[in-house]
Amino acid sequence: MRYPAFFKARSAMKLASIRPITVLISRELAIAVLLLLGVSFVVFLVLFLSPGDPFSSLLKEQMTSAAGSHPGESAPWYSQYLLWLANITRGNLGTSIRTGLPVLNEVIRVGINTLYLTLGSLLVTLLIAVPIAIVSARHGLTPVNWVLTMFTYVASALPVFWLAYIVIYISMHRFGLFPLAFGSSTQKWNWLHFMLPVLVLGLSNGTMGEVVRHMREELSRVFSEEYICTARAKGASIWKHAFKEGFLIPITEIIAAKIPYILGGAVVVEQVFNWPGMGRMAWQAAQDRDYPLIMAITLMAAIFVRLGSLIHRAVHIVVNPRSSRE
Amino acid sequence: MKRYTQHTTEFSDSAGVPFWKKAAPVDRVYIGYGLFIVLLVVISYILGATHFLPFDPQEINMDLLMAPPQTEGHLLGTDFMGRDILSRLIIGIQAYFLPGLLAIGIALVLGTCFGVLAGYWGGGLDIASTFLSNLLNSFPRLVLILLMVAAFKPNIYLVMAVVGITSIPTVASLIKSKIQFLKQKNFIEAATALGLKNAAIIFKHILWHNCRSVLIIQATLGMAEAILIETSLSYLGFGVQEPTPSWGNMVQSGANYFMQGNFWPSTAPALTILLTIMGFHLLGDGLNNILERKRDQ
Amino acid sequence: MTAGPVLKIENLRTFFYSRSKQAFSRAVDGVDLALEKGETLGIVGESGSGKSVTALSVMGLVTAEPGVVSGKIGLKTDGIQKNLLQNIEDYVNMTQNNGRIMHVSKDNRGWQRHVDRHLRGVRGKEIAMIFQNPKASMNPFSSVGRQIQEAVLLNTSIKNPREAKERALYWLEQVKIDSPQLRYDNNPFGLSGGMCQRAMIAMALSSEPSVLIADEPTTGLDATIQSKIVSLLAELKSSVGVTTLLISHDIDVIKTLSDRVAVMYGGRVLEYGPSRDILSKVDNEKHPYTAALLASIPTARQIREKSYLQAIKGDVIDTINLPRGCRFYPRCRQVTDQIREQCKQREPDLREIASNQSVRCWLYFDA
Amino acid sequence: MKRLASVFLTIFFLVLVMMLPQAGALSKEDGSPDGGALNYGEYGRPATLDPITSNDMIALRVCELIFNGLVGIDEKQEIVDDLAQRWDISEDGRIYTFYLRQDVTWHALEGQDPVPFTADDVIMTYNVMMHPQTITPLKVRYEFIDTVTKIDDYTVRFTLKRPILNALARFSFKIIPKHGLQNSEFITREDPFVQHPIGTGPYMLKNITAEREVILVANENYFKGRPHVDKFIARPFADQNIMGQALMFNAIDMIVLVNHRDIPQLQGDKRFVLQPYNALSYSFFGFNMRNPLLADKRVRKAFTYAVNRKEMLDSFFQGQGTIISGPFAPGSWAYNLDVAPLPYDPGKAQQLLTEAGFTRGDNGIMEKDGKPLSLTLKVPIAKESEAVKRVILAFRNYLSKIGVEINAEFQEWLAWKEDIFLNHDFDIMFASWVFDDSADISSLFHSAEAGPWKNNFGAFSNPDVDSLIVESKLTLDHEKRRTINRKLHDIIADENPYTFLWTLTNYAAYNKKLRRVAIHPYKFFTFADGWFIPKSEQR
Repeated sequence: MRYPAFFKARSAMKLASIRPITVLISRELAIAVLLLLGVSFVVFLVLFLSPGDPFSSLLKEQMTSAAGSHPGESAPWYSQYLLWLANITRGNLGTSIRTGLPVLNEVIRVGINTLYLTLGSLLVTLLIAVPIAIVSARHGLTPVNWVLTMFTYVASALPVFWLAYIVIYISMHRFGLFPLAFGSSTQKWNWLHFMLPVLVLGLSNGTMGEVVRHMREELSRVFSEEYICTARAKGASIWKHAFKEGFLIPITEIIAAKIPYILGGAVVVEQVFNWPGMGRMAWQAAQDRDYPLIMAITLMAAIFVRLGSLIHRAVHIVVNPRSSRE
Repeated sequence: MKRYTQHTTEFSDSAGVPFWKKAAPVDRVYIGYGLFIVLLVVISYILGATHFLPFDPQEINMDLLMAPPQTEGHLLGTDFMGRDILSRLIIGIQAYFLPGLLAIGIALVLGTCFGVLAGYWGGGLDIASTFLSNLLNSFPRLVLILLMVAAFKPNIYLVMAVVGITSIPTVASLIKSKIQFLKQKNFIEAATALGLKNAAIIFKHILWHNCRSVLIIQATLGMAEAILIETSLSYLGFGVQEPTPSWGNMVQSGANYFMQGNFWPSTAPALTILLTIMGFHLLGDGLNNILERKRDQ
Repeated sequence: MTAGPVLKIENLRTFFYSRSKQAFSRAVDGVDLALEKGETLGIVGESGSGKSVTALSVMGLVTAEPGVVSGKIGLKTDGIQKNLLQNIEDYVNMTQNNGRIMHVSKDNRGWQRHVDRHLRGVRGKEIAMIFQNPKASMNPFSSVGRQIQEAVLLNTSIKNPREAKERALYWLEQVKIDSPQLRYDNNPFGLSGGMCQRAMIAMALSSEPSVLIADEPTTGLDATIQSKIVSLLAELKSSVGVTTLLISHDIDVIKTLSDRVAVMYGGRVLEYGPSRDILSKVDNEKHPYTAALLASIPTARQIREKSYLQAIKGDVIDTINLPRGCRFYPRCRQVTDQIREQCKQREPDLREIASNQSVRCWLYFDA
Repeated sequence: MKRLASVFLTIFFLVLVMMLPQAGALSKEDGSPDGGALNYGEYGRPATLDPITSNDMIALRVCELIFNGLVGIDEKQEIVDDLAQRWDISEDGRIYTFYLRQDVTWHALEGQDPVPFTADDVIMTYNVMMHPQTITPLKVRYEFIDTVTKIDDYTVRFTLKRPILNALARFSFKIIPKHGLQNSEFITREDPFVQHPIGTGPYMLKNITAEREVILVANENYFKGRPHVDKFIARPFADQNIMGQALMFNAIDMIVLVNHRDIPQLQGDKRFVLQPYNALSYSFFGFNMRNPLLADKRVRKAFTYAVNRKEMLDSFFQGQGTIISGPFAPGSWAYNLDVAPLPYDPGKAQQLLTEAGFTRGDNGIMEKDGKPLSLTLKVPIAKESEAVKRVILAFRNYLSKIGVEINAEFQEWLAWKEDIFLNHDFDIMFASWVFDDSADISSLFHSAEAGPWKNNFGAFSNPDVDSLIVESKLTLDHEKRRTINRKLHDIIADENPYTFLWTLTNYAAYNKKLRRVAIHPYKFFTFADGWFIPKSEQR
């Protein structure tokens, strides 16, 4: 009598509490797709407005077959864009002007390398910044963590390539190690080869000071929330209670917000450390005006950024049921 | 070890304490340092503009290439063309001044517009401006700059315009949250009830009285941003070009000799960058603490 | 078991430092209270009189600097007997001048660490607390049921999660939440304020504490819900019979629920005694402040006749710039010329004027 | 500078005039040990690896290892047989018949039998190269060929449109396999062959790693005998400073082009050999004679007088180079040693400007009819190459001393190319040319070559030069050409369409473990099959 009702109601509740989350996440996905569309449009626009008409060469075959006319002249911009977009969705990003290789494969290949670098250095940034933030949120600015905080400020104000040079110089002359991550097929693999670029970018991507500040503010705000007081009053661990709002959400927020900066820093670090990633390719492509390649790289970078913020939104939605009401 | 915090009672009337006295000592140090840096920047600008420099920054001395500091009156030595590093450092700030202002201007003006549209009117405008902000946020700044360099010609003003545009979302979201906060406090309803016009509310009461400090802080951070971006671009070859000195291209050209143990030509400008950016960041931080967060406890 | 109060607060001082004014605010300045087993002690007073800070000081929850600076809080229950402010002197350095505290320094971090260690086994287990603003006091990121379950697991002998859940459901039922199974999985934002407060009460009671501190349990709720919570508390008082320190600025709530009452003003207890005597009879044998408080409650007749409310004139005392004499003197309307000088110059002690009833006023005794 | 050279290299091939410092007959039965690997660093990565579509130096070097031509070149710069065993040249010099080697096979793909090399491959290579759909800088070079016919499987006949001097050397173009291409008519960069070339050479491509390292392994069946070093690995670097350090740190064994600023450091290091070779290219400042101010010969000459080339060469390049006075390789038959480079003489420069009607303006800048001598100098951005920056800055400095204002404008490479070659929007430009192997300067200074995307960007026009160029092209007599070229050199030095600077001595640096290294100036690896590493030093 009681239990059937209980179960029925419970399953109804479960449904009600789960459905909004899936709905919300799929909505976020839809927004991400829309944003990527927007990104592609901006990229298109930039190149469309650039002198030299890069699109006519890109869309030559499609245009002639579709419009049956001379490319680039009669086709209005929107049909050019739609054609280009249709090609992209079919996975056809064209071939690199410079190497003749299909752009998609190339960009995915280097994109993965850049992803390693980005995620690695994000981890480094967080591993350094978060403990400092936690300590200073909990105990206020003591001399020790003031020095540490200043250190993060210094790190984020350093020109990244200069730091990279210093690190290479030191690692060579002090530790007898040549820190090139890749391009070492004849050398024995050494994790330090991988670590140094990651470390340099992690330290000096210009975001560390801000990460410390953001984490510290969020944590101290959450620590002063009333529910933390309740948790203390009932003898529970305040870390456990502060974890979601004071730690999980800000961290995913930082990850989402800082990926663009780190990708930017990666352009420089990849040059110095000979890391075969997207940034290095972007630089080369910018020099060669390899339009298909630089478009693809920009799109790929945007995908990384959107993925980061998708993770953030998903965590936010899953952790914080309130947002389903918003 | 115990660390005692000192608190002294004061039985006097405490109403008229100026805001800098309310600031924590740390914040005062930050702001003091930041203002010192800003002062140095201004002084350098004036020195550069009036050509009151130890040496002519463009004067080439082929007999004195890469001289160490203190050689023949060159306090910081000379660079790869035998030019005086100190003079070039002093005049180097000019490379950032106008382009940086352009970036800051774009970011603040457009960011404020976006923020006001989203926060004040909300609804569809909010959705649209949030979308645009997210869109701009999707581009890694340096990659976007490389795209622009590929599409157009590399030019510091173009680059700084991109920097400004990509900073719009930050400013917009700050302004928006500020306005939403004011809305929560029924500030805007009250003002409307008083019969104030929208323009007056937005410009006078929201932007001037409540968002001023946010914008000032963003401006200081924007300058730091401009310097760092230019430095990275200089390394990639797309920064300010010779013979105009910029700190970025000075570090870059100096760094060519770094591996041979000739540290000074890159260290001097790199430290200048470091100290300046620290100054701007700390100034922003200190102002933020005083004006925004800790109004009072 | 030894007789005596379960909770005895002696000479509790809790200060705050205002950086902008560069001075102390003496939120609690020498409070003595005793809570007997089984009774409900009400603390009443205007906002800013130091009621809540007293409660937070007991729990060691004052985080602002310098916080608790002196005193003794004795807790004597079946399981535990200790001074909650043990060794406070080690952490505080006070210089006094003519009995006035001029300068305080405190190793607040050390003290906090000490308190957290010292009060393990007290917080939640022996003393549970209900806060005002129930919605903000529940963790918004966790379901109501799980928060209660956590309290059960932490503070009772039940270590089995399933049993703990059963117990949590039991308590949800006890506080009259309908369909507790449904509510169990709800997050605080999904509940109304009243519902939240019930859940808070359930959470506090589920730890089976010796002492319950209810800090403004009805503030921030709608009037109808207030009365429901009050009647729930009254019911629980008779059925569960937990020793309660009830804090409220609402005299009606105190009157309904408490056995004894302490009236606080400016960080001091001004009157202390059985609530029946102090809050119900209207006669002169009270502190002028209590009288004024009582007078400010609209009676049925006043409401009917739409006459003006009798608010207490003046502002609540600024605990930074304390007067030398009686703290209520600037607002007092019962000062006679005879004692005026005394009121101005010296602060009266809290003295017993009847059985169990103490008052801090020159009206009732001489210097 | 090197980059620029790499691009123009494909337009002008070289005269091989420099004697290489190391020589010695090689035979594969020389008893040198096999084994070991050679890692060499390159600044940048090759775009493609086939000999037809590639246009960068890096790819050219790799192609030298993978492919062979009909004829080759030995260390004495003499033409030797390669894929062709011998050849006949008809009396009138128009018909070249090549008799191919019959023991040559293409690099075998895994699990496949090696395909023999035949005349069809040669004919296809030529046809592909000349196909309109094929984009290759080689095309112009082979327009002198009229037809190619297959006599039999191992005999090919080329008929020339007209006899030209030194034609045999041009048959050194690399042959690609018929079975390798996706489309046997033409080749584009989208053909998989450009990334996975198959050749006949001493090394075959093993793979290109994810890091874009090109790994080449010894061809066991190489028709000249297996090369000694097992593996060649080309490593791309994106930062020259780091590349230099990589060598010092033994992360790589060889740098084909050492940055001049690293030379002092390497010179003192006993572990390495610094091997000089002539760059076979020259740097210059080119003037745009469309600008009326620069149309005056005296102004151009004044600029050359004003520049202290010796000082620049000594300060910026450690004196490693030769100052030149004309567009021919110094020491070659075409170079006129009687024409000495103009000396550094600011006084003379000043005087020439005055003669040309300039007077000093108020702000110290020379002016004529109120027009100040303020010129735009356009330079391509070369990341990290502060040598270019130095030359530009020094140039500005020298000219400012005679009252000429130079506004240096550094431009991104492609934008620069557009401005110089298409829009002609510049006053002075800085670049370098590779010497042409038959000392042909027609495309540089003939007045007909002044159009868009043509190489006479400065619109230099001189009837004498025009006629001399034509005359030189038509003659087959070497001595006569020599006289003509000496005359040309003289006129051009006098007309001064460029301020000729210098031809540099480049350095390769390699680890001492590598023995018997002979280096070809720009193809570099031509003799790499003879290099070896002693057993004890193989890793």
